[in-house]
Amino acid sequence: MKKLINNPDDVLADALVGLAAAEPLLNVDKKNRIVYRATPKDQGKVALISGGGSGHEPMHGGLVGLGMLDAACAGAVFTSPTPDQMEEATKVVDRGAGVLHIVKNYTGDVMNFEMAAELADAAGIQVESVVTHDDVAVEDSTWTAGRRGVGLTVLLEKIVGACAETGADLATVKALADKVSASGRSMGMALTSCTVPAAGKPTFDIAEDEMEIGVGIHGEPGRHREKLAPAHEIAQMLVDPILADFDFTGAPAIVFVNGLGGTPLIELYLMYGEVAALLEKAGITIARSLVGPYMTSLEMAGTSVTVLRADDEILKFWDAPVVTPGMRWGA
Amino acid sequence: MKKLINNPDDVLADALVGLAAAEPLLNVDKKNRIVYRATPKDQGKVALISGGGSGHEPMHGGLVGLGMLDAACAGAVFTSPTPDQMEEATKVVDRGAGVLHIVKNYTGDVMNFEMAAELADAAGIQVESVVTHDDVAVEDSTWTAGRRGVGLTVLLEKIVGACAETGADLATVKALADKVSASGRSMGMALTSCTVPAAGKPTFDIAEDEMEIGVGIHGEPGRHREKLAPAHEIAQMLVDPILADFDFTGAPAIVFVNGLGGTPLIELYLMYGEVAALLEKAGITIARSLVGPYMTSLEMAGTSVTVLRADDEILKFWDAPVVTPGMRWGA
Amino acid sequence: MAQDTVDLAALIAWLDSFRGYVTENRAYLTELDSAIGDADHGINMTRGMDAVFAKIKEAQDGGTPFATIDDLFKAVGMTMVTSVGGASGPLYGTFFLRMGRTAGTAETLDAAGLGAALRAGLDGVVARGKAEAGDKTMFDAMSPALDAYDAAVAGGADPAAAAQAASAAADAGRDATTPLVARKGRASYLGERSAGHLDPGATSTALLFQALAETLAA
Amino acid sequence: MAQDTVDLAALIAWLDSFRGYVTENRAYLTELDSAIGDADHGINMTRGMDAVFAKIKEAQDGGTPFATIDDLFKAVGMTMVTSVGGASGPLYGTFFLRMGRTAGTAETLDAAGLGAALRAGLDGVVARGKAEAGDKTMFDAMSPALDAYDAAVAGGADPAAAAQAASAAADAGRDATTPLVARKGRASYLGERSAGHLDPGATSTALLFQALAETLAA
Ligand SMILES: Nc1ncnc2c1ncn2[C@@H]1O[C@H](COP(=O)(O)OP(=O)(O)O)[C@@H](O)[C@H]1O
Ligand SMILES: Nc1ncnc2c1ncn2[C@@H]1O[C@H](COP(=O)(O)OP(=O)(O)O)[C@@H](O)[C@H]1O
Ligand SMILES: [Mg+2]
Ligand SMILES: [Mg+2]
Ligand SMILES: [Mg+2]
Ligand SMILES: [Mg+2]
Repeated sequence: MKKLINNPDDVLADALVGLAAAEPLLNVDKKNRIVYRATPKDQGKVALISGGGSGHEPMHGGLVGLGMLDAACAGAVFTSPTPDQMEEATKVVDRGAGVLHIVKNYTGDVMNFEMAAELADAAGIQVESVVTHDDVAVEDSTWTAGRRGVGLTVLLEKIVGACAETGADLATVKALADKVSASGRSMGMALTSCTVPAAGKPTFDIAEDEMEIGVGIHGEPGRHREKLAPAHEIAQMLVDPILADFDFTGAPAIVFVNGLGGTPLIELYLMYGEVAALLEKAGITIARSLVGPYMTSLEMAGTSVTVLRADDEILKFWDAPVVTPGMRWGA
Repeated sequence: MKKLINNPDDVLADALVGLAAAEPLLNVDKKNRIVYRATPKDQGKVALISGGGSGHEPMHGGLVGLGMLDAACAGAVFTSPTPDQMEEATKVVDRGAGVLHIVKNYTGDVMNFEMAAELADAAGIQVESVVTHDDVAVEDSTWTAGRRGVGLTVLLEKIVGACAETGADLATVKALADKVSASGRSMGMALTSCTVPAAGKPTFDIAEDEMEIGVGIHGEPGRHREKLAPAHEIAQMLVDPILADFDFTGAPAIVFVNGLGGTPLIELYLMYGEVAALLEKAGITIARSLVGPYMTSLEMAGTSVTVLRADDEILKFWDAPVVTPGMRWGA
Repeated sequence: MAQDTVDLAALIAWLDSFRGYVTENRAYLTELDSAIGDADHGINMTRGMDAVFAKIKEAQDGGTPFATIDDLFKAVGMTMVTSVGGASGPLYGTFFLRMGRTAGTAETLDAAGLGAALRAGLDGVVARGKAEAGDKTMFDAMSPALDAYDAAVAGGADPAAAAQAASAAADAGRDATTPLVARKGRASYLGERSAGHLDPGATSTALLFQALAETLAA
Repeated sequence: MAQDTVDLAALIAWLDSFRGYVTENRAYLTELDSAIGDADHGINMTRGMDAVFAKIKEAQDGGTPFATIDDLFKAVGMTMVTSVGGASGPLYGTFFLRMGRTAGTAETLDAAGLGAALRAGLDGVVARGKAEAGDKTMFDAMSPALDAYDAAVAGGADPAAAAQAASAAADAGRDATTPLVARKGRASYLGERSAGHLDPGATSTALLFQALAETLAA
């Protein structure tokens, strides 16, 4: 295992020390493993918290700041944080207007956030939740745990964060979150596995001429394994199931090409070119785009594509100022 | 070779297509492989151009924009661009106040930029150059090609770009560039090699328990190979030669922990924590920090540390607004 | 020698044995989770059981040992919930919390009492995770284990013998997860590819019952 | 059959042969550059010589073939400069540009004239790159090649024989780069670790003279 780490069990603790030292915009509660804004938002505004396993940086800790999250709870690598962390974060960020929990649809995350919401509720804090479930690689059925929450989560945190910054009430914020969650789809692929530090070896083996199609963000294998293909074919394999699942025509789209951690920006821009060409061919108008490693899976090489059907409200909040270590514009 | 590419010889052309599509802040001259600001700066201001081989993204194309570069010339992967590109960029960005060429000290880059400066000079454009050479891994001697230009280049482009934005004249801009170039030092290391797309296989072989200390940004082997070590020891191996080479005490420092492309942010933050602790122990006051993959070496896993001795002028320009795809704040 | 009732010391011994098993099988459980999950189940369970034992030691050394079974399992459950995260944290946490709530202020449990507590734990797992038989989860080891336990007790077995039956059934239930296509948890994302692999959570649950059987037999 | 003078057609044949050699050795030159550089020398040289031949073909097919040696080498040199980049682009580019400038409006060169042009090329390489003997660069193949060429001409050799001598000396110069510690170019960053490897640029330069010797001997 080749990583820039000390003891594999201390990765998260050590990384939080570095994050705290490097980012004056953030306050880090190292004991509870919670990242807060250094300057809390005004009283009377809805607060947003998210959280999840570590290994996805900059999500979520690096997305805390003006116009985005108020706090992020960090779990062990690829392991949901615990209800006590989320409860603590909820209490600290509440400015009297309630708190939105942004949860990715994984059994662990959902159960832990549910317990946290019960605890916060008992403490008299109004909590609403939105669960992202945008991964079209996963079949959706009432018999299963449903689809994973992946890239759309980043877009949702940006857009809904901007809305909360305006002073909108919890019902409005929650409604926008539900709209965004319903209007986006994602699909990912991997060229390599990643290694969970405490596990010490790659989660799966894969040959030099193979790739995994339909992966999530936890180093898990995908839906099927294919022979390595050129970027334009890979783009097709990602875009096709997204377009088959939801109608993106007739509205502006926000397109997000995400890097999984080990893929450099030059390849992500190349992939964006391929994806944009396919979407345009399908009659979709790209209004905004985002390219980069925003939601990683440790050092996994690969990419995911997210398409969000936008409208004027969504675009307005997308363009609104955001000041976080990982995403920053307009202010 | 596992990459998200089409034909290995088309990587740069394809990536420029994607960059042009993804970044409304940029204009891309695909034929000449030059990236410009979509909105040129005002007449009468000094312009900055840089350039170099591709494979280092976001540097330099992603660092074009308000407060930073006016144009970037892209060469083939790890190969300096050619004088005609630089000449064309120089002509296009000149706003009548002259152009500063920011060159990293590699034989190819230096020779090509020299030829370009001669051509621009013949066309009546005032050109000054600054050559970064901050890599302490390389011995400095009049008998050799000198030190490589590495991480400091990113800091210099930011700081000097902000100065040029104020309308300072070419001599002032050049003097600041020289001051920054003289006041920073860097050292890098790699866990893995990278693969030049057209070469098709890793530049060097390295065992699972080895690392290269003293690497540059072109996938070249480093100064020596060591057994893999914990992050705090690696930090020491990078910080020690930097501190041995230059006195950083008694002034505020800007500290930059760079990712080489294949190393995820969680490890970079962890490394920043280790580096910051060592610098503080050495009596150095960290005034500003930058953590992330800003100057990559394709998908190489590894990191580099840059320390810049700052002063009020440098900090003021560091904090000034910058609006580029790769670096953005204050506006 | 087997007893008719199970006391606090025996329950702590059970947990200690379980901790030993998950520690021993840390890499194995993680490896199972690599195939169809995210390669952390052994890490999660070890972190949790280590925290549980730190908590138990703190109580014992601090001079405030657990007075009742509820006290013990409330601490165990809360520690699992607050130290594990992921899916197994809330699930095992709820399992122990419900066991405690059902046992209440008792200081010992007879065979039926232990069975009731364990079944309340299983119900808690179902309430949290909504798993059904054949979803390829810990339920598939836990539910047959409880059925076997209850059947043994109905036939007059003492706690040790019932636990022995439960352990055998848990093992069988665990093994039966191999051909299943997962419908809950992370493995469900793999679809058909989840078939052909043991479920990690069912495997740790089988260790839980093995620990119980061995502890009570001792 | 060897000739006393070298005309434009022969010079183009030389360049064509060189192109063939770098194409054939693309992977080999890149591999040499992997060991002590950045793994692109074969890629760079192939890109350059392909562009050179596109340019030559364009001139020939466009009905404006090169009238003088200067015309030819100016086009070749400029194409190398504008298509290669890196260190080898300006160096080989300058080499050809200086050859052209020295040959001037001539349409053929005798042995001494070719030697003067080649030496001007070498001087251009030195002016650009400041390499000295033993720095482990293309200079270490080029300089002995030119010395051998001049010595052969002084001894009465025709162009083919002189080129033959130059090629042998370039090969020897190339081989002699192996033990050297690089002091110029990218390999210098490796310090002592650069020893024990052939220099890629010296290797492509040896191919340049091999192409010349074979072309003139034909
Ligand atoms: N809804 C559920 N109900 C019961 N057990 C579940 C459920 N989801 C997952 N599990 C169990 O949890 C195990 C995985 O635990 P673990 O790897 O620690 O958590 P995570 O999946 O969050 O990484 C699975 O093997 C399965 O037995
Ligand atoms: N200063 C110099 N003078 C002469 N030749 C040089 C000099 N620097 C480098 N070279 C030659 O250039 C070769 C490398 O060329 P190439 O790999 O194409 O460019 P780059 O080093 O920019 O990647 C070296 O092997 C060496 O022979
Ligand atoms: Mg997990
Ligand atoms: Mg090169
Ligand atoms: Mg798991
Ligand atoms: Mg090279």
